[in-house]
Amino acid sequence: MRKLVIPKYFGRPSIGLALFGCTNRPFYHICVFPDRALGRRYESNILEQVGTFDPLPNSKNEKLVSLNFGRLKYWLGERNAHVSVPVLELLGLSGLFPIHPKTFVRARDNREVLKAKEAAAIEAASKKEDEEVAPEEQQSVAAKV
Amino acid sequence: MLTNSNVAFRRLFHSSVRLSCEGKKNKEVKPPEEAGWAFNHVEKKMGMYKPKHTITEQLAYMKSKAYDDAYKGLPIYRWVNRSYSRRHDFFCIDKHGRFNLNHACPVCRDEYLFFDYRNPALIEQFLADGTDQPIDILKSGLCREQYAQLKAQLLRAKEHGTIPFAVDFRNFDYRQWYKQWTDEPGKPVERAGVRLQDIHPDPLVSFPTFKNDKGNDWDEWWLRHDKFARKAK
Amino acid sequence: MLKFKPLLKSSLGSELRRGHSAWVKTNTSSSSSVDVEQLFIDDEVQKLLTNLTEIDLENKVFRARRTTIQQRSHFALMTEERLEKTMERMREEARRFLQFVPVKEPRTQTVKVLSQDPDLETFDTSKFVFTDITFDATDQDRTVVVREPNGLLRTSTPEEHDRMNRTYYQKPNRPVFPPSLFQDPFLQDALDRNEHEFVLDWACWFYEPDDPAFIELSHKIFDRINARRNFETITSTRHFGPFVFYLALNENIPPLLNHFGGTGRIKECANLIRLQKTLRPDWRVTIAKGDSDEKIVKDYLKQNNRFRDELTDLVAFLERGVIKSKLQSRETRTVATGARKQATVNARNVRGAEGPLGNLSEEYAVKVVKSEGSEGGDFEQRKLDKTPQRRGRWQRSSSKPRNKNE
Amino acid sequence: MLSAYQRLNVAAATSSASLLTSACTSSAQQQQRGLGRRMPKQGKPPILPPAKKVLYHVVHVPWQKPEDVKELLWRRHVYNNAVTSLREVFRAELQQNAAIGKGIESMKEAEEKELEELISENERRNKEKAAARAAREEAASRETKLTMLNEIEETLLKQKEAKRKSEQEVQAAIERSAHFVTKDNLETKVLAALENPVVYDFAIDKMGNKFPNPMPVKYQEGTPTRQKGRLYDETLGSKITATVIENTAEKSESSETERANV
Repeated sequence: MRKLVIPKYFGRPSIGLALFGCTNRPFYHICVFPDRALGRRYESNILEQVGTFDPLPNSKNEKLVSLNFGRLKYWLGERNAHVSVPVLELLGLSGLFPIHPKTFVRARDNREVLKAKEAAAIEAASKKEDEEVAPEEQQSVAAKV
Repeated sequence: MLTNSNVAFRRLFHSSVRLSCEGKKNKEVKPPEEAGWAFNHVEKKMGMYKPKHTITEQLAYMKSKAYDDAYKGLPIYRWVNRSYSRRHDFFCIDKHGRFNLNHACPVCRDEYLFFDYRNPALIEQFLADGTDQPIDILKSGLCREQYAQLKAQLLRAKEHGTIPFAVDFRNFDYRQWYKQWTDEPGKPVERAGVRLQDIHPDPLVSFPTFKNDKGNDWDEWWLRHDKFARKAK
Repeated sequence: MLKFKPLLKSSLGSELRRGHSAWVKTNTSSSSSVDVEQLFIDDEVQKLLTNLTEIDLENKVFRARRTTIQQRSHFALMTEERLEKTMERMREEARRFLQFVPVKEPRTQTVKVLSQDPDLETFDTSKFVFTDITFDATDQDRTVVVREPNGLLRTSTPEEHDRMNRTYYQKPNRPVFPPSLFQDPFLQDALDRNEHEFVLDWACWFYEPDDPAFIELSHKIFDRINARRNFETITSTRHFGPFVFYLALNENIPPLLNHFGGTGRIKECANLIRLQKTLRPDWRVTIAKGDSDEKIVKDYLKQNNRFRDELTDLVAFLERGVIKSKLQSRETRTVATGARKQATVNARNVRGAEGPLGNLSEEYAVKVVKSEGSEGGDFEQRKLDKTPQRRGRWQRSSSKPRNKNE
Repeated sequence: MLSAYQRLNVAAATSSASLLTSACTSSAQQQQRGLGRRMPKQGKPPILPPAKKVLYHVVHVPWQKPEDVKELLWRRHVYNNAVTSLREVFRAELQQNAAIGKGIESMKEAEEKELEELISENERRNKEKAAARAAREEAASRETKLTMLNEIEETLLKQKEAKRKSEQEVQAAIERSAHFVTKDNLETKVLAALENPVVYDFAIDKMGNKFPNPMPVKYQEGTPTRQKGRLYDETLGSKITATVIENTAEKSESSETERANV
């Protein structure tokens, strides 16, 4: 059963991404929730909004993130708020925090995928050359015969 | 309506027929200037396609005599037939380009007219004079689609500079830009913010602020007249 | 992948250019480092620039512009001296409207690299732009940081910085991406329509004064005004100060001198030469303290007769006191207004097109009837019997003619 | 999505509220409420328990590679230490700011101080304005008093003037009325009038010459006279010319006499 709770003073505040926007157009607010247990999807239990994150890149291939560093420091330092992983990654990328391990892992995985794709592409290219070479050989063989 | 005799000798044909003949590549289609502006016999256009024309044709058409005869220099929305019951959320043309109704809005019914930022004259007809805001949709008699086009093309025209408008006056505080500058900036100035009662405090002409004539329609008796007239009916 | 390589390299280039300000285009003889901002704030220069900007209330400062809300026009009957006092108040108000746009060096395009994380390579396909929205950060000192896909964390370029400001702190008429009016095909169209003031107003509202794009755009417009010689589009506006400053700094004031000379304003010519002298102290022309305007201009002409062919109107005015035709255009405007007052219809053109009937006079025979009384009828008669079968345009029965297309 | 949760929470709030208020609701309803499955409102879709697909869906997380685990272990430790130390740094920074006076509380105090200043400055300006207004009003009232006094004097003068004039008129009227006919001197007046009757029966022309038209006396005293002619035979015209000639003659003599004795 959900406990009767006054969001302002309950437990350890947590900073997370609250999904706004609509279908096919996600838009995240980085905001402070009273506690992880209460979940972050309930709009009216957001304590404060400390930033926004637009996951879709704009025409200049940029993902925009805005962070209210003053208030963020207050919640992190004073109120010792818990921070969710995506927000930690964002803070890592912004330089306030060190880079989050998960970002390293993702970067390495992306590199591997890219490498694999390139390798596949090279093979495909080489295979295509073989086919072109093969028919010529057959023609030359036919011509010889 | 082109009634005077010099129109007679021009080639009169149905505009949609012109559309079909465009399909046949062999017949060379003369530009409207020589061929003469299409003259639309069709009273009831329901179900017919609205022909497509280019912006250059529209510009030439708006300068042509046919346009002047049809609209006599008045803005287009003055010729809207107000006897039809006009809701503001009707669409003249459906998504396939066919007319939905017979009494189309002034822009849809005229085949050459469509809102475009390269033709500011047409957009300016629909602006409240002295401002860059479009007039009310009911007053303009436009359908919802054309009204949206009007607003969109107005914004594009502003962005491309074909319709100049009053940009707000930017008050610079020089101390913010130059370290050595010390003296205070003057009172911030606002575009169209100079009021006559500040410049010319004439005791005879009193502008009591609490009774300033903002928003009241003391000289628009017809608004009040309509209300009573309607009540009387 | 590293799109940014050139920019870092150019940062070195701009170092060299640092000494040489962006406002000084031609590396003239005195290409020494000129502190443009310092020069602009100098009292002497500010006074000269304000004197050079004439105040034209009706056509320029308070001309009819499109506002967002319709405003009622207020009328007041005044006595003559009251009118003079009001005009003085308007002039004082106009002086505040003619506040100059600050002349600033463009911000450096170099970016500071904050941190390099090679093993963050390709962590994401697109850049991340971080903006600080702490409430007490103003537009200028807000920190905007960009994380490249290759893991490089750097500060933002001026263009990005301003774009983020425009995104997160919106103002009316300030969209995120620069409007296409500031690019060329449309810019040239607007300038052909003599809307220089509108374009410059919007540019100084949209960009920051020290934004490289703004400075480059304003220089482009100034050059075109100077090339086309249509100075009246920019006189008595807030951009005339920077325009004259730009000309004087680059030492191509002859066209403007010619313009002032043509309209017979020697004081402005002298001020212009004094301005160039203050901006370029090592300029050959010597100006003594108590010189009269006339003398300064004559000295200038004597020493720089290589500009003689450009200064024809000035020379004409000095020698023969001839006011150039440019003034005529203003006079024609006044004449036009004056003409409207006289009667346009007289015996000669009463029958023709300029007469009362206008273009109707071709369709109908116009007979001038002296007395109001009996003959009035036959005039009507003649009009009717000439076109019995078709009723005249005015007698059309339905107030709304059948539309061409219905 | 959100609306579903809102409905759940609203349910929780209402249920808790109703729990508190209506203790004696029927046991069935309570039981139902206990299960958390409330009957949906009329015409609304029923509230269903989470679907089996969602309920029994098991997320199979792929095993991490062992070298990843090792590397992530030390990265995670380094990271967590860094984060805790950073929190410490932030806390210290906030305290320092608070100490220097840049913190939130100091900002609040600064705002209050500024507010007081503004209010006091406003009051000062109001006082000044009030003083100036009082001075202006006092001067204005003095001025109006003066003008009123002047006006009073003027009106008094005018009244005196009018009184004097009207007195004169009265005097004149009294003098004139000395020889009015009153009750007591009625008889004498009548007799006097009978003695010297004033005859108004005359015509007058522009020049002011009078042309009397006397009735024949004999006729008045009762003995009818012989009719010498018809009454209307007389026309003033003939008489007029005669008397006019006489008068002009007399006038010319008098003017000569005047001219003579001047």
